[in-house]
Amino acid sequence: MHLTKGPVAPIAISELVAKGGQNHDCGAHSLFIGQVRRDQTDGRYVRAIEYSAYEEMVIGEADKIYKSILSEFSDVKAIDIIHSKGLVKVGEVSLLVMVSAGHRDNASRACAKTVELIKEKLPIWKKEIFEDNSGQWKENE
Amino acid sequence: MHLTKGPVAPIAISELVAKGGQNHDCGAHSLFIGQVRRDQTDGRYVRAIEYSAYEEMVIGEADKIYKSILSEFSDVKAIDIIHSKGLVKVGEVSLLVMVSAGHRDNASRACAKTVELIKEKLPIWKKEIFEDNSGQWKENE
Amino acid sequence: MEINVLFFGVLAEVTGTGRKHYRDIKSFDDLKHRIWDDFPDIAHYSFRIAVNNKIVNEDPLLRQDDVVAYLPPFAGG
Amino acid sequence: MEINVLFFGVLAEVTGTGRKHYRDIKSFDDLKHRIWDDFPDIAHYSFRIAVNNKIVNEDPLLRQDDVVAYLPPFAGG
Repeated sequence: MHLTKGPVAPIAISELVAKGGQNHDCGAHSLFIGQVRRDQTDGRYVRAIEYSAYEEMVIGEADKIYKSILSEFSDVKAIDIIHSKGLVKVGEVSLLVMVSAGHRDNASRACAKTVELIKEKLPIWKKEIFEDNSGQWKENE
Repeated sequence: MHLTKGPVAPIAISELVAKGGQNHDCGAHSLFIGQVRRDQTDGRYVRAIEYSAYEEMVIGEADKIYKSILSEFSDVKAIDIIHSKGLVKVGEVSLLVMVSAGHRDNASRACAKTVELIKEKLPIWKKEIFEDNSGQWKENE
Repeated sequence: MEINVLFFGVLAEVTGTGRKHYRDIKSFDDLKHRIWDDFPDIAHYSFRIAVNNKIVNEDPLLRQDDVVAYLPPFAGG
Repeated sequence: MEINVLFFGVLAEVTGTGRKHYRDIKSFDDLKHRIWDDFPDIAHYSFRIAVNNKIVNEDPLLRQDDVVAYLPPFAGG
């Protein structure tokens, strides 16, 4: 688990995949990439999201997520999570999850589950910043 | 749909994600990356897979997959498929699927479905090449 | 009529050629028998047939210059 | 005892400070009332409490130098 300042760079994704290629037992990587959407609220358009995190607790909770996924999916070989802190603009990436497994079905299901757990368990908060610089705190559904 | 000679380069993944960032209605990209596993058969280890394809038909069938996914998941904004032809070595990527959607659930489910349809519908064949240069044709289960 | 036949995957190997051009074909049944005569080993393999890039489930009506493809079980991904 | 209190998300904004150090705390209940006195607006928000990075569901027994965190609903991803 890594909290990165600002957006996750697209190149980080290639680097993770290249790293994953070194594990020759892996046949599948499933990636989830969350990016900031230009949502609209009352006629105001989002221009960025400001993320904040309880960093120490994020690391501990991410460890629990790793353990839970690895024990549920024995075919999973590796899990990587990169989440932004600070400002991430529309179209930029705020979350990268990569799950590597022997086979595709396990990779896909474990990745989707990891994303759910991230939303549920990680103490991270976001505030939408609109084009007029007003802001609004958001909760996950 | 693109058939690329040899492995899919990790950098192609970053490029796709960077391109996806230009669509500001997208909040989620789900990627599936298939790589060649060092499987073992009767004590022989795979060193590469040789892919061949009926290219003209692949393009037509991929179009049908796109249409089917876009009509099933209205939230999906874009689908990209890159598949290798020719030799792909252990640890290298032979398949890249990226599905971009407004929301994560649609992205993940549509991506998994696209991968299933690729395996079922695209006229592509693979032959495992072992370290002793013997070979074995494989079928998808 | 003239028909182009394509062989893929293991069948390209078994037939020793990826493609073969047939002349004076009267029907799909006629074509099948000509292919069996040329490549008796293909009887040991399972495959589907596509005509002009479309899988056919019954014996098709062939037309001049149709492309008939012998497709072993797919194995993409 | 001395307790460090952290406020996150909207509560960091509402309290105007991300953290506050309290002295002479007798119990969690005592701490809660001190915090309410200092930041009455937090009553309008929902939150959970973590002590030393662990969510607590009941009022915890606090110890010297514990870190108490006020956590609004999570919104990662």
